Amino acid sequence: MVDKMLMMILIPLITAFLTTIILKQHKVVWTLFLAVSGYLSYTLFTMYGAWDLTWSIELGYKIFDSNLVLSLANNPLGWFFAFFASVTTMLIAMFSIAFNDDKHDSKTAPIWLILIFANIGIFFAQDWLMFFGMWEMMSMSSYFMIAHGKEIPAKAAKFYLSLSLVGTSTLLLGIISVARLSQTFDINASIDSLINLFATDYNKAILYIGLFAVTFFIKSAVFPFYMWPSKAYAESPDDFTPFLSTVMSKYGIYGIVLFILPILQNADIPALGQINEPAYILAVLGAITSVLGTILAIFETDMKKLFAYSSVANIGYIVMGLSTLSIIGIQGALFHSINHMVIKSAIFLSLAAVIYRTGEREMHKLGGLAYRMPLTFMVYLLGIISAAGIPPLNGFASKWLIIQALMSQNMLFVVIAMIFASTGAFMYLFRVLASVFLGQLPDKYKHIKEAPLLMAIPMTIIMLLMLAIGVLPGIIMKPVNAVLIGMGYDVQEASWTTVHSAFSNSDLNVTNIFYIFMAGAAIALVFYLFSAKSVKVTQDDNYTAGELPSDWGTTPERFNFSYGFYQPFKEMFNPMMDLISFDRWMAAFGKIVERISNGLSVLYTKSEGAILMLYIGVAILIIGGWII
Amino acid sequence: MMTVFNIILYSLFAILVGLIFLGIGRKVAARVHLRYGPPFYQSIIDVIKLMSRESITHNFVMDLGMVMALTGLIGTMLYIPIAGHIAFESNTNIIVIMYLMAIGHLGMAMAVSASGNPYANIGVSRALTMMLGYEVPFFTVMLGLIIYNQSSSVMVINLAQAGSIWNWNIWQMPIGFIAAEMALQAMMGEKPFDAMIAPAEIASGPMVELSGRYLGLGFLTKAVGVFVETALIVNFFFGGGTSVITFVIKQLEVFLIAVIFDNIFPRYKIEQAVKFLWIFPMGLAVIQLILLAI
Amino acid sequence: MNSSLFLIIIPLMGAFIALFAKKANRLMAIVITLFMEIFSIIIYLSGKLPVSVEIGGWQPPYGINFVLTPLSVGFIILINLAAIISLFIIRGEKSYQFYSTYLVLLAASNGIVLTGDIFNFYIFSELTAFGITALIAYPKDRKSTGAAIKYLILASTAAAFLLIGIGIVYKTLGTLNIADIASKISLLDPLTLELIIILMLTGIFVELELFPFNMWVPKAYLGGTASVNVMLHGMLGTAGAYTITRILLTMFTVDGSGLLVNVNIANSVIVIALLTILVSEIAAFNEKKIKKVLAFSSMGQMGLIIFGFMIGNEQAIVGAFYLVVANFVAKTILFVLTGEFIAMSGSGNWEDMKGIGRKHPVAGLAFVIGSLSLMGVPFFAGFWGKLGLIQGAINGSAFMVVGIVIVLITAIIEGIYFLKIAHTLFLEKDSDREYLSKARVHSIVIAAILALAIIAIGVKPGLIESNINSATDEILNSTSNYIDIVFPRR
Amino acid sequence: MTMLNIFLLSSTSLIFIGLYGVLTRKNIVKILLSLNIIETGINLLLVAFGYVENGEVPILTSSESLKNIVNMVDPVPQALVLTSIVIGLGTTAFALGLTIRYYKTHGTLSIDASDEEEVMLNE
Repeated sequence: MVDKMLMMILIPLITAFLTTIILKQHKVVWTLFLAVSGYLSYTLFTMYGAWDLTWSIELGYKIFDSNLVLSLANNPLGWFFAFFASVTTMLIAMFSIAFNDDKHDSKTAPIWLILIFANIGIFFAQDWLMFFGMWEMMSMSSYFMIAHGKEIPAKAAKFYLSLSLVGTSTLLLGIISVARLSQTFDINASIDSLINLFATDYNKAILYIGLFAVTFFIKSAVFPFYMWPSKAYAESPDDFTPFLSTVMSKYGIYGIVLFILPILQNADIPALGQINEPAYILAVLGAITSVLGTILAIFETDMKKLFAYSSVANIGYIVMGLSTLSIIGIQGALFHSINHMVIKSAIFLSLAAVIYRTGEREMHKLGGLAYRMPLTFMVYLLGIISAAGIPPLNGFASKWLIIQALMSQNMLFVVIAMIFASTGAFMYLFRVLASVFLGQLPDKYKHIKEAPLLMAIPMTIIMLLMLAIGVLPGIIMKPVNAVLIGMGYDVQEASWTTVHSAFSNSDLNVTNIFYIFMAGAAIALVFYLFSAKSVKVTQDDNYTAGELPSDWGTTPERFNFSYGFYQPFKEMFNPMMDLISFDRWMAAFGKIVERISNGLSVLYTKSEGAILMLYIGVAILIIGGWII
Repeated sequence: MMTVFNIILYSLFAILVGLIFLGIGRKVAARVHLRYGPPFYQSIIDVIKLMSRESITHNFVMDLGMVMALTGLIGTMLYIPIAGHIAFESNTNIIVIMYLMAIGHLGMAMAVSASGNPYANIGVSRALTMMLGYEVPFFTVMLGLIIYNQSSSVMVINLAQAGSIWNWNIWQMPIGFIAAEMALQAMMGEKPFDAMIAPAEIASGPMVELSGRYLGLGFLTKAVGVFVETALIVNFFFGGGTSVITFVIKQLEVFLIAVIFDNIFPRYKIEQAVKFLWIFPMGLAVIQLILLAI
Repeated sequence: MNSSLFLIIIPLMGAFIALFAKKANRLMAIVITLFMEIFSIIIYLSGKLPVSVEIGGWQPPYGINFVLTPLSVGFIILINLAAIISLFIIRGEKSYQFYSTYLVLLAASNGIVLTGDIFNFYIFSELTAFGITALIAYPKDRKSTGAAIKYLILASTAAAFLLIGIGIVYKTLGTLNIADIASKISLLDPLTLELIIILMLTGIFVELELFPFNMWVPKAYLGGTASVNVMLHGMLGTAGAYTITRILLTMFTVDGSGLLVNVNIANSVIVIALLTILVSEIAAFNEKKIKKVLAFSSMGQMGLIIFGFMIGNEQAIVGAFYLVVANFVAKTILFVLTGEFIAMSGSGNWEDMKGIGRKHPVAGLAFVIGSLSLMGVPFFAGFWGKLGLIQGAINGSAFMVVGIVIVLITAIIEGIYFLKIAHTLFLEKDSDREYLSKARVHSIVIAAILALAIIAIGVKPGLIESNINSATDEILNSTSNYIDIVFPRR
Repeated sequence: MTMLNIFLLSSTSLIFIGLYGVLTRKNIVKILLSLNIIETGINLLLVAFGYVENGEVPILTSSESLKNIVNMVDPVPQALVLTSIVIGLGTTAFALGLTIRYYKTHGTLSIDASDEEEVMLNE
């Protein structure tokens, strides 16, 4: 019997090469892609509980006086992320078949498959070298994925790439430092040795953790690396953006849960409040991330950029949840990770459907699409209700858990940040709803059709999924708790309907909320149905204070409020945002490097300097031999 | 079966009380203006009238949104204990209440936005900005309560104030109460925080395209909203109530304070309002929180 | 093993014959190089290594000798491989001068590696300088002539330094044999030693492309044709890497430690290596001419290799050897493909190479693989070098850790510009640009084979591990592995 | 001052004159001349290294001459110098050939001439 683990990483890889050959047959290629992701989902499903499944290869490279072994192992945490990532990928893949038609084909299936290969590798890596290798593969392939052979996306991808490379460099440094400590690349051993290091050399241990943290923060876009998603998400292929937002933003989270969390929990670190100092830093970073993500999302006019920042904000929630170091918080964070996968795939897929039909990303140029694409609208609506954390949909329970955990750890100001962010979420979520789906339908979109069937199917599935998880949080909470039990935490098996918190008398029956909501809906419907009928009028038939748009020198089409939706808000925050724009700093830094680069290049073209430089070199050697 | 009956009863009660509050509010406002004012049941008559008139709709989203708005607020109301009674067995979690309330706002916003009228959109944009302004201080105050009682259940907070009048949280945390009152003013959309409605400026904002049944549903939503918001304050700071009557009277008291302030203040611009909310109520709430944490 | 002389004699004879072989000269060059490659592989596998070949029957230190060790023959194999590749990708050169000069260059670069005598080393390195200068100047245009003459002046000046150093060595130690010098080096007084090291390092650093001795490099790469670039990088660069191991790590080291006898000089060499990495990668960052980008990257890789060798512990040297191999293969791919791309697009700017990767996906993919290997991405050959280097450095002093940080920072810059270029290949072609020609199949095949080699080594570094371990062992224990070979009777 | 010291002094000064010339001259022919001066200096230096005051010719004609072996001039540097002269000649000839080409392509003998186009392309 062929090794399951090996097959899981080989099949995407082989398919990647296969698809390269038949790249022009886009239907076949993307169907193959769907098949692979379906296969992975199925295999992962069967792998649940088989925690002794491993695969390893000896490389014949000696390190620490023993042969280097790369190994993959099935583990609860990795399985958890990998499984839900695969399911999400499968749904996106179904969407991709329809999306990548003659006009929209991005020809990226092979790279995406490599990305999936790296995805499995990251989640199941048993040693740091495997982890690092897969991490690099992921970074590089996602660069090509985002750039996808177009010029403007390539610029955005360059920004992403530079940050990725910073991340991989620090990760490598961290891995080698920690591996030197534990004399092995094994992840669990390195956790133990870092915990021991905290007892002897606190600062060094923090430095090592910091090296890892920078990498994870970059990949998950935690402050101060919150800028890249808005560029990368916006410019990547529209059907890839959901993957980027749902799956790829979780790598950093996975890394934190896998590596940083056990250390912070078990190491002997002086406490600060109910948690410890590094955890507090984590919490504050999470809080800043979500607040900044929210504010920047409110500023945005491009809908993909807006949701990129929304993803950033959500990552902030997850990080806050993790930083509590409590079981409730970790539950909430893991739960929210999955919820975020579902929600963002719903939102980005519906946006992709809109872009597929209209080819437009700027929100104020759209409008009224709900009347032409009702299903897409419903998917988006349920998506934002979830994203805003409104019951009875799925985003609520996880947010609730995180808030409860933060409150029970007395992290009050972090809670306030979280509340700010999730209230701010209404603003930007509604903004897209109002500008894209509601309001006046422009004339050129009068004849737009609903998204094709193959797109509608995955969107509907995701919609139902959101509802199902919202009503029965146990669908996710049961695996979450199984994972936590597998990781050695002391938790009970989750119930289907109820989520627990640390406070007294605050076990929340989520299913009941759904019932109550339905009851409320019934009562409201009664009022609605027993009132007099209404007549339908055209969309231009509006109250205009007795004047026509032409009276103001405008056209009916522009009789719409959607550009500069939150102008007053923007004016309030603009000065502050300008000040802390990491984007600008990085651009300035890039400019400096470019200038130095040009200067050096000129130095190399000037020939009269050659001999002089030779003498300078001799001088360096002489001075060096003398002084250093 | 009992639960279903309870739910219907509570909903109708809330709607009725809310509508009467609105009527009393109008009456009081008139008296402040030195007018006679309509009868206190005028709002009920208005709703019946509106419901029975023909109305115009732009598309299905309007219907969906208005129903969603009322749904959300009724759902919220069912989570709030009224004088220690609740419609069904729940732990009356504050966060659930806050988030459920949001669905009402979302539905309302969606409905009016679907009308395609720019005034409505401007109103919604202002309302959502304002929401960010008041939710944060309001929640900060609640956070203090939660930390104080080590529970996020309204019921628990309510019960903790039982007994003497001096157990009320208004005495325990007066600074927080003032902050909550200011936030409440904005939450109910009363002056000086009514930039989102601003009849003279943006033609009543969100309501501009509503007529007939939609405006009726809007009225009901508003009524339930008033009920919910005042009930929250009463539960948090006035020790709930021993009976439904005292509870409603306390609610009325809270409501009337808001109405009187509404009538003696001019209107803030939206950014001024948000700044105000983030400086004064927020500052007070934070001070309260720090005091509690120490 | 006297037959090892063929490695030098045959190409030299060929160089003369090429003057008369009219049309067959390319074929002859290929045959000779192929023969030499096969011959060196046979020597490598024969099991008779290591051995010292005394020429003319004179025993060292009086006579001249060749030293054939796994290390040197390994480098010979690489050099001849590069030579073959450079011959295959020649575009249009038919004249005898080219092939004649090429064969001299081949003989000289083999000689650099084989010789056990420091003065012969000087002669061979002068010869390579002539050879490569002539080849750079071969296109006869403004660019190449300027590059050639500048390189020649710089190389001659540097050679003067080398020669003075050799003279002082002879004056003080009375010998010119590398093994003999190595065994006596610690007898010298520190000041003389320092003087000798500085003079000789100046001589060899020019060919090693180290900053600030490397002002000639971008011009030379820009001036030369693609095949000359491969020679410059694959033959001269590889011979240069060998020079480090032999001159720095055998002649000037305390045996068994892998460290230079003079610690101060060792540190300043590390500083120079790091400066090279930093300067070259930053210079490449905003460079538009692809050949110059590759030239800068060559310099950077050379700095990296020297940094690895100078760290001096086992892991770092293993890493450095992996880097030598990986850099050799990856850069060869890039130079081969770059030659094709420039011919196709008719422009030296990488921004004009849009769409080539779409037209020739295999070539594009090979370019990407080469770039990834140079960046040190795992599962590509270059990673094992980088890993060993970092691991070795982190076990070293704080100074080395600073070096590692610099290396990692420059790896970021390198990654950005390489992938930027690699992605440009996959952009859509500008509609107003036409390709001047098609890429030649054999070039792409060569690139593809080398790319497969990169992946093979990357996934299974054990493939060349034993070779690299023996080479490392040879450096770390030079007494038993080198000096005792030359002087078995001592 | 011994003869050796004179040799050493003059050879070093020749080398430094040459190094200075290579650094400062712009004309290629002058640079090549400077290189030749360096070479001459080095050759002198090498010969000086093998120099023995009042030394004898290092030729062993008979067993008689073995007695004088201590007093013999070291022959190896002279062999080195011969080689070095040949190489120097080759370098000079080759470089002069290139210089002619340089003059043809650039129209000048100034070493700076070939830079403008590259600098311009780099902006």
